[in-house]
Amino acid sequence: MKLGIYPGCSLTGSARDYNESVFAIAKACDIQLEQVPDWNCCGATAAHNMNKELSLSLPARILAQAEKAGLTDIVIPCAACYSRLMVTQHELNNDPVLKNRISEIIEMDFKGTTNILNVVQMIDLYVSPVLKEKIVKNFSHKVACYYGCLMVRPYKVLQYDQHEDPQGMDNVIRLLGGTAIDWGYKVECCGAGLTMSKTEIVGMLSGKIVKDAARRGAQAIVVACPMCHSNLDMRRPAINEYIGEKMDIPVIYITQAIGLALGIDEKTLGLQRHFVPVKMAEYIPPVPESKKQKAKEPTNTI
Amino acid sequence: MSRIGVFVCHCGENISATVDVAKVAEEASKLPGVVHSVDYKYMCSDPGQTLVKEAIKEHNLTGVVVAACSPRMHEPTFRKACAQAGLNPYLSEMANVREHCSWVHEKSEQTTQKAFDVVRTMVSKASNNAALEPIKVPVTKRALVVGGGVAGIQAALDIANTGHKVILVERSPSIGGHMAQLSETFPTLDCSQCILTPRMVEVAQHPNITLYTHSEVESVDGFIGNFHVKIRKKARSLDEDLCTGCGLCTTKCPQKKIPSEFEQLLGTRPAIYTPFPQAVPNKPVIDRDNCTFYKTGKCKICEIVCPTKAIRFDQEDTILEVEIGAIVLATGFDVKHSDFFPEYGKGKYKDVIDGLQFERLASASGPTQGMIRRPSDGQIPKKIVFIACAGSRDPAKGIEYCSKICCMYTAKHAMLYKHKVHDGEAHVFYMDIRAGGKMYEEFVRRAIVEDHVNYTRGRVSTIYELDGKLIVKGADTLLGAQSVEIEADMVVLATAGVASEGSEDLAQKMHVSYDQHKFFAEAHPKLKPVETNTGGIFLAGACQTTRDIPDSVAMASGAAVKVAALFSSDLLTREPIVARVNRIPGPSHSTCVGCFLCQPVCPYQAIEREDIKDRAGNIIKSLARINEGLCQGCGTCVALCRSKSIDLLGYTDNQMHGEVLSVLEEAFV
Amino acid sequence: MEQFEPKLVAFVCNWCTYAGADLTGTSRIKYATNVRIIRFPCTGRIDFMLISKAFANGADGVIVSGCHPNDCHYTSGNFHARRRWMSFNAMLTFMGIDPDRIIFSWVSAAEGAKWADVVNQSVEQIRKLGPFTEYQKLVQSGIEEENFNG
Amino acid sequence: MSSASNHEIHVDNSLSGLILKHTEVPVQKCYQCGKCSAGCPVVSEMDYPPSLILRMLQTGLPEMEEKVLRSYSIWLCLSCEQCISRCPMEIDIPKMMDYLRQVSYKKKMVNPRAKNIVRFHKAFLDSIRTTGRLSEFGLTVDYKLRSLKMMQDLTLVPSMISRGKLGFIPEMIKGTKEMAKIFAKTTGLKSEEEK
Amino acid sequence: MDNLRQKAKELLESKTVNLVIGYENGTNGKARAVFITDPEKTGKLIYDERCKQNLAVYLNKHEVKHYGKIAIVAPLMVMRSILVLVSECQVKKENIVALGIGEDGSLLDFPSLEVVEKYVAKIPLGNPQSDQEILDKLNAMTMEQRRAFWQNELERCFKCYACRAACPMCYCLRCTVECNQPQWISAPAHPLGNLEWHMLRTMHLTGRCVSCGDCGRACPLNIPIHLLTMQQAEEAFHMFGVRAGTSMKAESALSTYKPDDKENFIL
Repeated sequence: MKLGIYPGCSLTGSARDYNESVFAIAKACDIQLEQVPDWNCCGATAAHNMNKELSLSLPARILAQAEKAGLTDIVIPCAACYSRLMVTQHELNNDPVLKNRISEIIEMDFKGTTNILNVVQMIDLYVSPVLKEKIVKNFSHKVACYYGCLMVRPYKVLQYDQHEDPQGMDNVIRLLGGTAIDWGYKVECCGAGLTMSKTEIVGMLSGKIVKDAARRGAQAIVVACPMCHSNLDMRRPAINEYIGEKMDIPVIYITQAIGLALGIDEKTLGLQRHFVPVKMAEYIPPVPESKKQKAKEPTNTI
Repeated sequence: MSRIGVFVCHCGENISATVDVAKVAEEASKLPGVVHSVDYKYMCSDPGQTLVKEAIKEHNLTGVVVAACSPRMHEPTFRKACAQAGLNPYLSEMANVREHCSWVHEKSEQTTQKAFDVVRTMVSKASNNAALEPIKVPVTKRALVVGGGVAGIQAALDIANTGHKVILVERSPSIGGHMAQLSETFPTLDCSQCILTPRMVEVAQHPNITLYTHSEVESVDGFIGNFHVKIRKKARSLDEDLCTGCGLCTTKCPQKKIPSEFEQLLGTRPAIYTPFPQAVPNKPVIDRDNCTFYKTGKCKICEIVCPTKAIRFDQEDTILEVEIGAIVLATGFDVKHSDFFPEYGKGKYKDVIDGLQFERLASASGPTQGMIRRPSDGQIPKKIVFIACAGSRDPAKGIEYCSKICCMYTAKHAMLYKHKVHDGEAHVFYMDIRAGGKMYEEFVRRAIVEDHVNYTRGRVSTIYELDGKLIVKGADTLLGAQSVEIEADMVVLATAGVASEGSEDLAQKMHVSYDQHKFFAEAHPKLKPVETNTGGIFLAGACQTTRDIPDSVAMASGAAVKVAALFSSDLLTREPIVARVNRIPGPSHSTCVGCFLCQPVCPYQAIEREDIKDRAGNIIKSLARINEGLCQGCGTCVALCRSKSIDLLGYTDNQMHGEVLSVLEEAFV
Repeated sequence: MEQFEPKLVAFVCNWCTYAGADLTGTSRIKYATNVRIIRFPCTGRIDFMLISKAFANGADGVIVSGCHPNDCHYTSGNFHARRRWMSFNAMLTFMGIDPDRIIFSWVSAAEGAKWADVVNQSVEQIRKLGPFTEYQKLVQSGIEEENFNG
Repeated sequence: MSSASNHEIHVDNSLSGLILKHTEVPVQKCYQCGKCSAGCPVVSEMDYPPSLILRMLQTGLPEMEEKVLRSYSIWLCLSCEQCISRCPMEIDIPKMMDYLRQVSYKKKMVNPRAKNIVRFHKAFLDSIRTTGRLSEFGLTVDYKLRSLKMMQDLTLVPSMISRGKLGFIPEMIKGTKEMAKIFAKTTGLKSEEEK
Repeated sequence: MDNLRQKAKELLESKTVNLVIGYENGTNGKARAVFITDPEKTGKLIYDERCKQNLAVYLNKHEVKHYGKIAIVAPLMVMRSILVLVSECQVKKENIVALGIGEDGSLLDFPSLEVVEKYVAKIPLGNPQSDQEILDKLNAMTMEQRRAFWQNELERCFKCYACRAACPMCYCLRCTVECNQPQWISAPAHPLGNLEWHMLRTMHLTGRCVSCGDCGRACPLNIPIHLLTMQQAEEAFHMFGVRAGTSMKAESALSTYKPDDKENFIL
């Protein structure tokens, strides 16, 4: 199984751990990941805040590079990059004039035929089917899956999962033998691109997320976006300042959770790179009352 | 060559005073095709008509032109006379020389000339006439009312009280509809069931009403006065004649935990059940999907306990075929449920309920005996948030319209809650308060001022659950869109009213048009609010758009009068003036090219698509076909058709073209 | 010199204008004799070609009249007709054929007096315009050619 | 009814007209339900909540439009798209905000409190303009220099380095010339060497 | 041009379509229509300012229809013609791939006709400028001058019906001129019959004409009859706010109405 991958800038820097875990589980599941040749930055928030054509040209070049390399399916672990590339492909496929204009800017032929996957879609398609046989150790933890904005919105373009109450990662966690809680901040924003310029706002937004997850007894927050990770993990001091107490709930990538269940060592998964140490006790969910009674009841009632 | 007779009337002196009738008759006799031409004092009198009849026989006429008054006056008279003499009535024409000539002009040469021109034109038309058979149909004086809510009940009773037979079909096991589910009604706060149940009983006991509950309309054929309707009477699994409605079976049924539809899933019922204690008819039905016997082949407890041995497990659906003269559609509406709203939990929070569920909680006969208790844990909520416009006025969710009834029932709900839970807090999020109606605005004010319901103008963005509370995030747009966050114990969504499930199917069965939201379309928004564009089918209540009880009842009575008017005569005669698409031999089959631009032009949905297939069943051509039962003969499609493939009987292209040519011919011949 | 008496044909719908003209009669309101009425079920039935046929056959003017908007017996025939007339009028104007030769009106079954006014005004208007010779000449030249050819 | 053509919608020279023309976002459709403001994560920091911005634009008054362009709100919008996912009228507020930022920047009306956000965006774009990829270290330093917020985040740097999360040497892609061209064509900005 | 040939080739090779309709170099330096089924022959395709014929006229032909899925080189007028033909059930939308040609001559990639609708909605529509200038001149004339102009022009018509054959929208099996019960149009070519024929054609194309001008180009006597339908296209837009060939819905100007259509001449 061969898939293209567009890592995006942060996976080579602050989200090196994410990158490592994506490649680690891919390897474990016999998925060959081939980087889009000579990829560039997608432009992120800065580009579409400042210049529309630029914000379409940068992703278009990446997709054109993928097309040129014959990569029909590419996985994009970074949710922000995923969103930018999906939006670009959608907009250009719906406006051939703009498509030509952008092709001319990037001086490359852009077809708009690439099948773009986010990391959970990749897991659903190629990892989950083989998980059962490969799990070494159940991921017996109670976690809050956090999707943020860019994996689920804009829904009209992405058409991925239920946008108000997504279940993609929750299902993966259940498959790993873990418990995924229902909570209030699944799709709220962490502060995203304001991480540098308005750190105090990020502290507030991410603080609300961390607080709600911790309050409901989650042992970790599971994410699939490097920006969410850095805001929830690296910005912990700002978060603690907002909440007024020290929060020690770790933030892990969904790929790291899978890696742990597959028995991949923590270092290969990049867990040591986190700012908040990843320590989770084992969690065995209580058997619900109704099931207990059922178990006692004789089966032949009639 | 046609043999036409011309009969010029003096109308006493009404025509002859200004028109030289003798000259007209004389000149007419010289027209090509005219074999007989006379004038007479009163053509419409008995001797006058006899003149026409005798001439038809004597001269073997193939057409008659009577030059007299307006055809709107005496066309039927002379058509009848022709028919009595054995001439097809549609071969007669009237030349209007009174209203359009003698009465509006002075006596002069020109007036006589004009009268003659008119005669000549009608002679031309008559020579192009074809024999047509009037569509004459007896009216079956039996009405079908579909839907047994308050509108259907009212319509059925009103029609029955005029002395005509009514069949009332209801798909659920009891009549009563949504009104039976309501606790109290605005703005009077009188008990809904107390005013409705007497009407329900009246329906059951009325000698002119046949009630089929647990039944659905299977198919409808025919047209006004003559519908042929098949009704599927779903198996109740018991002999209704033997069942006394004692209810013993329902108390002994081992299945007790089936969510009750009537209680909006807040209460439970057994597998053999009547939806509610006052149900009409008060005879249970077995829900086969949930009955132990049907699932496992064992149980039959109901059969064992039934004192009259009425249970019939092997009963099958029966199809009743009935002849019907007029139909009243009263299929009502549904409300969206909380699972329609992803931002409000998509149904995963038990304590986020819809308005109808709140009605059941507030109802004295409901699952909580009228105590407001929240579904999750049965606690009395101390703080309730009511959200108006949940789904309504929300194009993103496909519902642009205002559901009209929610403002009022939300005020009612908040008020009922405050009356029942004195220390409770009621918050209403609204966008506008639409309280047009007698005592309506006063009612809302009372909720705000006297009962201290907190109204906040703004829409709620999201709801999530935390520690048993529902966190409601809204904004107060009157305070500059400031955020408002309320920790509520329960949330009631005033969800949008939508067309009843299956409306589209039913509309298609009936050939009734419907709007984009599947509500049935009225024939005219102002002047024909209870008619549909299909003759003989009328509308009552919320199936046309969401409406409250007083409006529904008023509309039902209106529809009943329309039915009674239709039933006031024995015979319905329809002019055979209908459009037709031409047919020619293959491979073309018709000059119609199937562009279907005529379809949106037809006000009666009478233009259908006909697929011509080869022997292997492949479509080789699609062309337009006019449903003559629906066509009313306006001819708008005829003038639109570019290839002249449609023609209108009685006003054919040939006839109209001939008239234009003839009307401009040179003066007297 | 003798006054020019124009020939007018009126295409009217059965339900409004024809009935309105009946009312003119029962009210004994007098109007010019120059007009001949042709009855259609609805203005929607009126083919624009019938108007051109009327001119080709010697009409100096044509009146087209039906129910007021929203009053159509068939709900929408007059709305469709209106669009056709608007288009037809625009085309005639562009082709240099005086659209004033056609008078369009809404006359309801209750407007007997209005019908008389419409007719009188139309006759006056056409009388001023004179005989429709430019159109009738086309016919003549056509006939001549036809004769010549045949 | 509503055909796909936008010929019917009247576009005037007001800011809302320009928004419609350039982004197809119909400001006039807003009926002030406030659902966007109710769900906006940064509303508490904004000077005008999103629904109020829409109302101000609806008035078409020059003084209101200027207030919008000078507002802090337009720069705070995170493009998290929560508003559009819930808006009953499907008004794409983030897209509108993008446009308003561009106008505000061009007209030199950027809110003083938002200067750092603009600096960050510019530093970000400069980073990819020259190297093709984002150098987080370079970005941090560049941004610190531009914003003079030298002390902020300084504490983070050593720990990021120790965790291997900050590379000193910016990664260069092969197509740097292409990148320069893309920037030149879209923004008119010239790359360093071309200068 | 390379893009166009490449795309056409891909479509034929992948059997996405069975036929490509486009332009090729004809004799005397003119462009003409070409029908390609062999992917290797897509090199013949050209597109330049000589390519003026409205190729959509072939879409409704029996000989073309039996190919099933067809790709067609589609400058604006062809795109609009396709939309009209789809809205009038003459071609199936799933059978057409539009090889769009932008205003600058570049290939536009349309994944579906829905995107063509969006494209058409965005760009300014109207008559070609040169034709509109003539129309403006004619409209500035007096009624009498216009009558003389048209009488002069139409007198020359000898009813060869080349205009009808060139128009993609004139697809009726039996044209009204061929109707003799009643004889709506005087058959011989004389001033009245000619006027009636052109009035008929103009009215039947009102709200359906996409201003391609092919009828005028087809006329062997160079009678500018395309001005008649172009004028009506402009009028229909001003009066009813709709342009032909902008939607696949059956919404042509004369088969729909608005209760508040505004005219100024009905008494």
